[in-house]
Amino acid sequence: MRDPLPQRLGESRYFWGLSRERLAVAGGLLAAAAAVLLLAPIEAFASAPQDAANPAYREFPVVGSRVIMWVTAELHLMFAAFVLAVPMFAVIIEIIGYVSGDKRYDALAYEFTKLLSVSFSFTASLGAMLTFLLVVLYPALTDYLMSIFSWTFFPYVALFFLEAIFLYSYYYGWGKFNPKTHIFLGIMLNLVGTGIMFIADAWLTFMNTPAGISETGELVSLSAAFMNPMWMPINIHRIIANIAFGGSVAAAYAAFQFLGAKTDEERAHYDWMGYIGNFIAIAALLPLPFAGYWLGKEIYAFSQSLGITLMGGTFSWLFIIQAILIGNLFLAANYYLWVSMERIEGAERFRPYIKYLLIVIAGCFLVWATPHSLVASVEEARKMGGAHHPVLGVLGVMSAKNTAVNILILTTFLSFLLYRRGNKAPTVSWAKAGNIAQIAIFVSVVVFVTFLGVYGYFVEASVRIGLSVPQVLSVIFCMIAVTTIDVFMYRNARVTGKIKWGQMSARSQYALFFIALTFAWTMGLMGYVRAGMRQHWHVYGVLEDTSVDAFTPTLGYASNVVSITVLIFFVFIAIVFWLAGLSGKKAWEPAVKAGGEPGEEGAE
Amino acid sequence: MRRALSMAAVLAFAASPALAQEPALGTQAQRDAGKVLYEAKCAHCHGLNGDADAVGAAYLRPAPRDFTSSTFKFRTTMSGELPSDDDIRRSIREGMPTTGMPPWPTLSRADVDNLVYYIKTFADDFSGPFGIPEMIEIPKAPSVSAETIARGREVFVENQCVDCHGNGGRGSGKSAPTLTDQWDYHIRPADLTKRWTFRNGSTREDIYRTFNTGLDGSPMPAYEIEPIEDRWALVDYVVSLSADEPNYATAVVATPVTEINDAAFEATPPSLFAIVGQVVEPGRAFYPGISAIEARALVTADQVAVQLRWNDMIADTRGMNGPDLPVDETERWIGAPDTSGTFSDAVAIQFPTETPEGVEMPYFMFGDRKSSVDLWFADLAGPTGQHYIGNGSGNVRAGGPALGLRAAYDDGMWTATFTRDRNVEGHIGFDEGAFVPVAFSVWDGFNAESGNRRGLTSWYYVYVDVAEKPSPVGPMAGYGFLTLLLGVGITAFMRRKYSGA
Amino acid sequence: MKNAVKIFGFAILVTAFYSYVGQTVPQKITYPPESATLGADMSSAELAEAGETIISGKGTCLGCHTIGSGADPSSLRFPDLGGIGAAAATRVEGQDAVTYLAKALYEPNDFIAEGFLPGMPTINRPPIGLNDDEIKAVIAYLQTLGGEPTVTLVTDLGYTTEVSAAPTPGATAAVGSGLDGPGVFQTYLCGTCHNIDAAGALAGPSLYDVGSRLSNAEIYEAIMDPDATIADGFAGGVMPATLGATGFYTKISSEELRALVNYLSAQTGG
Amino acid sequence: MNVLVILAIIAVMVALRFLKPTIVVWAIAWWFAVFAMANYGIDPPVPTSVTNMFMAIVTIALLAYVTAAEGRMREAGESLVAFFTSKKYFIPLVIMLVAVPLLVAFNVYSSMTTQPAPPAAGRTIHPPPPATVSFKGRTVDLNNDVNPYRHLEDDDSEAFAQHVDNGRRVYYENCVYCHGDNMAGDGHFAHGFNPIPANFQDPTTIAMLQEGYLFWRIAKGGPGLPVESTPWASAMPAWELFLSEEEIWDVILFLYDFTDQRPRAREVHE
Repeated sequence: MRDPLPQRLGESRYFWGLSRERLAVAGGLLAAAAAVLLLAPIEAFASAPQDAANPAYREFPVVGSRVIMWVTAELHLMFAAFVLAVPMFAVIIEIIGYVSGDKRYDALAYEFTKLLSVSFSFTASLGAMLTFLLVVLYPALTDYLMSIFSWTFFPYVALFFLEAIFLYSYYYGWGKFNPKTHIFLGIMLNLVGTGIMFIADAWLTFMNTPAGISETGELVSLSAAFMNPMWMPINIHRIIANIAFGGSVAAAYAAFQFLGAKTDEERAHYDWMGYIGNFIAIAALLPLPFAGYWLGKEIYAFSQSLGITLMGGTFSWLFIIQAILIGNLFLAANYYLWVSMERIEGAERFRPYIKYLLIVIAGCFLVWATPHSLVASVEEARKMGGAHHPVLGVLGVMSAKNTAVNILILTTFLSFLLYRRGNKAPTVSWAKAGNIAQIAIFVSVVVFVTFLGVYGYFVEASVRIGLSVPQVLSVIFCMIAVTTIDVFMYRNARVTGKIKWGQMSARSQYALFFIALTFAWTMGLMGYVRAGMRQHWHVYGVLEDTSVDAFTPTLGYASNVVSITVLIFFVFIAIVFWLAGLSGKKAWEPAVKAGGEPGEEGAE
Repeated sequence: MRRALSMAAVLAFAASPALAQEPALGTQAQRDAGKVLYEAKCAHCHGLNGDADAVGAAYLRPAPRDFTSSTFKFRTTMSGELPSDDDIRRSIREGMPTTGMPPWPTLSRADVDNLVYYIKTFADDFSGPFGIPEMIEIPKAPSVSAETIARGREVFVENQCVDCHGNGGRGSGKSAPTLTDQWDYHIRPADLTKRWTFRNGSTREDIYRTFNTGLDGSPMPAYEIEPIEDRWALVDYVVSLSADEPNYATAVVATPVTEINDAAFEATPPSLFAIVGQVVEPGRAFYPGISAIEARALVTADQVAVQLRWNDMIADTRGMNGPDLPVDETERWIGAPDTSGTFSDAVAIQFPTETPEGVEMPYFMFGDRKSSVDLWFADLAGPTGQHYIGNGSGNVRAGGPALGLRAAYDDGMWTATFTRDRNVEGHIGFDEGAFVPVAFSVWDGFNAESGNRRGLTSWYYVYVDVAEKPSPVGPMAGYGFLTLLLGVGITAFMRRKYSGA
Repeated sequence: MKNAVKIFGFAILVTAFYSYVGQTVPQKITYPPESATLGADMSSAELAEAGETIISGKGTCLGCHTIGSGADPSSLRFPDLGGIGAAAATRVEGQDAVTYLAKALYEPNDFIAEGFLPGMPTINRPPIGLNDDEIKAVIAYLQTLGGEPTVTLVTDLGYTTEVSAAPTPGATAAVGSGLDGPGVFQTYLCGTCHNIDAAGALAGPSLYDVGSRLSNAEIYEAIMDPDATIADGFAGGVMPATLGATGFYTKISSEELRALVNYLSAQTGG
Repeated sequence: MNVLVILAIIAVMVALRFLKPTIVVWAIAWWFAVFAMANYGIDPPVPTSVTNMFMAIVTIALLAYVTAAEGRMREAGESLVAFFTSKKYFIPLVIMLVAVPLLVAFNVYSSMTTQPAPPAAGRTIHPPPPATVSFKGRTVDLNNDVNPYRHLEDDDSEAFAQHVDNGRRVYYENCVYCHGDNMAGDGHFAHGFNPIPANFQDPTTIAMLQEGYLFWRIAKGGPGLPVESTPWASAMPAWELFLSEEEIWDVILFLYDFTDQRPRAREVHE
């Protein structure tokens, strides 16, 4: 029953003694072929008449079916996220390099892409393993999903081939094609990758919010099943999260290289790369909570039960863990920026502000992590007069959390702004007025956001949920407006000091690892809640989970599984880094030291 | 001193609105605003016309105030007078504990004013010549001392307070069972050992006001005790009878002893639990006669004993009682005292029959079909305890291990002590260090409580204390020493490494 | 290499920290609802408990039957189930209680208790569609009414319901638009309680002449709000409870309803 | 809020500013300031579980601050070294070396001698409702069934007022004992129960929920709570035993009407 092929793919002995390029091509094609080979029998299996003797479940030895599926799916997802995200910013950086004519960007994009090909093989292998496990361990569920989605597998496979073609031509074609053709290849790579994700998203969102089926679960409308209520929110959420995650892993790669670097030039280059990767990660992190709210809202609209399971039931504690994770992310990102200011001459003048930024961040962090219903002993509860604390209870609800997140975002943005100005002084005549305008925008948006947060306590729930929209819009407005002013104000700015790339402490690089680990852990946790909120359903409300794993495990147990998954992922990714490092060392040009810091334009 | 006090009183009088000669009735706009608020928040109980003829009135005891009666209990005015505006304000703002009238802290000052003006339209007296009531003086309170409390006790006896409130102040005086209010409802004298239940407030000023003005409509008259120091002495005595707030517990500690006797019980601290009416099964919708119960517990090597104490106005030892007696569903409220001797007082302790697994417990009302409870039941008309097994309030049957019972009534207080073997096959055991879920029920026979018509608690715990506790000295010294070692180690390391610097 | 070890150690530290955070929140396992977990290792008593839920829930038995109502049997339309656990063994010569109850559920119209009319739906068929395990739970519960349960999930009742090809457990009738009136009538098992081609009343009044008695609007109301007007001699509450329990109101589409009303209004007797 | 404590904390921090202490002292001072604020500044005190989490966050933040700049790192390191090696700090060092072990010993003592607390469980206050509940044999779809009388608010205000009135009667007959006259969860018997009855005036209770959720909680009560809401100490009765469906929907209308709140609206997909 067990097909050895996909397992063999993961074994490393195949890698010895082969050139990396050939290996990568072979791996990618093999994976694609394996996927097709595996899908065909599934098709046959699905159309075979139902036999009562066919078990609905098979048990995986030792760890059990659930855990092996869980870990495999999560690893697949993490690699896929990385593979989908890296081309996005690789292409963008390449375009910047092309437009600006600065070779460094091109080299950076190439460096990012180097991480890609091996990761792609890993992704495909894990995907094959996932499919394989699904067929073997959950035949009834697989059958059912096949009965709904069989037709979507063909475009999926087709896109998969295209992805392989575009990816390898993009990677190997570096410097060999006309730049415009090459960029076109990169864009196509992204489009195809996104398409793959969209199709796969439909399968899994269908399990949460099934649509387009009859009472009895038969397919009525494939398009409705495909575009089920959660599909688009998940797509958007994932695209953004992938970029954030990809950026953080790329930054971790740079940090890894930085710590092992032998020369100052190397250090300077990898310092810069880590900065860019982190910048991408944090920039993508900022809109993520908003996408998350949209997702949650759609789930609530689909079913109150599902919505309350997600936000109000046992999983409400999961969001406290999530708050700690995201709070840590913001804190670490700010920390990295503050440490980074050390290498900018002239940034000392902003150092006194850091403590105020820290106080605001810590305050928002505290608010965000305050649970609504508290764990309290009977005496404590009696003093509070219930499970809700009269003072803290106010901080436990959505209005407070939304406000805290928005201010957290603004503070992080402010940190970046200060970093950016570190070694510059504006030369335009209206600099003072510009500064005042920026401060005015900041203050008024903070006041507005806080006002809406407080106002939220006095209106009914549906209005309150609606209030998050103006909050978000005002924050986005603030960021755009302030950035616009900033760009014009610092045009032709006087450079007051150098950026000493490479003069970074090891601490800052560990902050980058910390961010990557936290991102991966957050993804794992969110994957758990997305699957876990179905509770004892495979397909919510349609196909019941009657296996031994039908119960929802504790958060502690889930945390352990996520931790192990994250560690496995980083071992795998370490292999990817190592393989990527095997290629020649001359893939980049030494950073040019004159003129403003690189990466800034990449940011905007 | 006296002079200063009366000066202050005169000044206060001069400043009071009573001298304005016109009753304050508010503007039409204020009264209209008050009407809107009244109809939204108050009319459910006090009636659209202020006559307490409303949907809520039928279910609340004491009944909501009838504003048209011109009779008000809580005043700062002379007996028989109307209340001042401030009195009405205070009643609204602070509510009345253990009644249906909650405090309304969220209403603004203007809202309350408007309400007062509107409420005053229900009775013509407010706008007539009686609309300006004569206020009593509340002088500044002198300080408390053991002497004033002792003097207070004398005043308490001299003024026949014991007739109603009882010798121990537990509301068990000899005339207590016969008392009725102006509308012929039975009324109980306040239990002075539970100050937090005073409807007119529990501060010294509140108590002073209560017996100086009397509670109109109730049998509580106004007292004019001279000299004024004696009034405050009486207040001090009443205050000395109880704490400000009930110290409700969540667990009873069963103390290990070698022998179960009264002295051992007296040596253990009691745990107080609030008793509330049964609100679930038929027979609900009544107000229990008992408001709290006090528990102590002891264990010996082979016995467990639980002692319960509660205040009861009168010991009903005629008639009979039982946890399984059928209840007449239609009867909602005993309007007149039931002294026919149909039902005796009774009490029950409830444990799960088997130690619950995890957090799942039997339903707190005599268990459920799935998990049963043990009821240690005492019909206080008889000398023995009975053991019942409950599988739900409608499914209680006698049976189970033998129980020992001692019960006595003294000065308004029942004391009942149950004993059982510590380990009985098939019934819950009392292992060292265990938290055993426990709940209590108490029946007041005077209040016609029987079967499901009873006062009860939800689940609490009996903690069986460990007989031989390990001495903390060893671990304390160990951990302390380890920490010290660590500190010294760090210091030595730092000094060695950096002493040159 | 030294860096790699350090970084790996750092990674373990960070993940361990998050694992720890995960342990500090309340740890709760959420189990699927009881009805979904009929396990082979359940005792008869546990099974009976599950059965009680099924009887009032999915089984919709209490829409028609009563348990220990104490009413005069002749005033009841359906047998009272009080004491059935004891009575079941004595109903048919040579059949023990379990066999009798199983037969009564799988082939309900085979043996009709004296004084009652046939009309009980076959319980393992749509719209109720209990599965075999659930039926065993129901039998265990019925046994407790006057007796001790003996059935467990391993008991062989001599009946098996073929698992339908539809993927849903306990599949219900195929519902889709495009059904004609008689089709709707059949699909929703109206015939279980109502005669359509003869005058005799079953559980509910005969509908063979309903078209001449009621207008379209009245028929519509009689379906959607059955208790608004109750035919003489019939009990209120039965039809809304039955239809509600089978999910009729949530499943029926407006086209189907229109078809049904048209079909019924065409029944003018004769 | 305990204003005196807060003022004292602020005063100490301001005073510290004039002493110009080192970064380490600042960090420790901040840590204790937040600790004192959480434990004594807020009334009622913050539960231990939350204080622990707060302090963890504050610790991380302070560490981040100290290590974020090379200068501060150096300063912190130097002052630590000075504390351990300099003669100037000899006496404080000795005090610390003695005080910390004493504190540890005291902790051991108090943890060994205090009575253990009864088992506490983090209850889930708003457990997710099931998709459907069975009410007297009828299935109520909590997700899709709306309050059948809610529409009267717009369509027929007189009929709506009648339903609210009926709800008022139901409330006073059944609910007022616990939930109180003002619906603030402070009724006559409220003090005797744990958890205390729900406070409907609180904007985080009924205003956050759809009416189906209230229907579920009222109909099924404490006994119908799912496992994750254990321990089932809730004294809320299962009102389906006493009330009709209409009465439950009516009392829901009254709850919202009295508290001037509106049920959470069903959101429609765009």
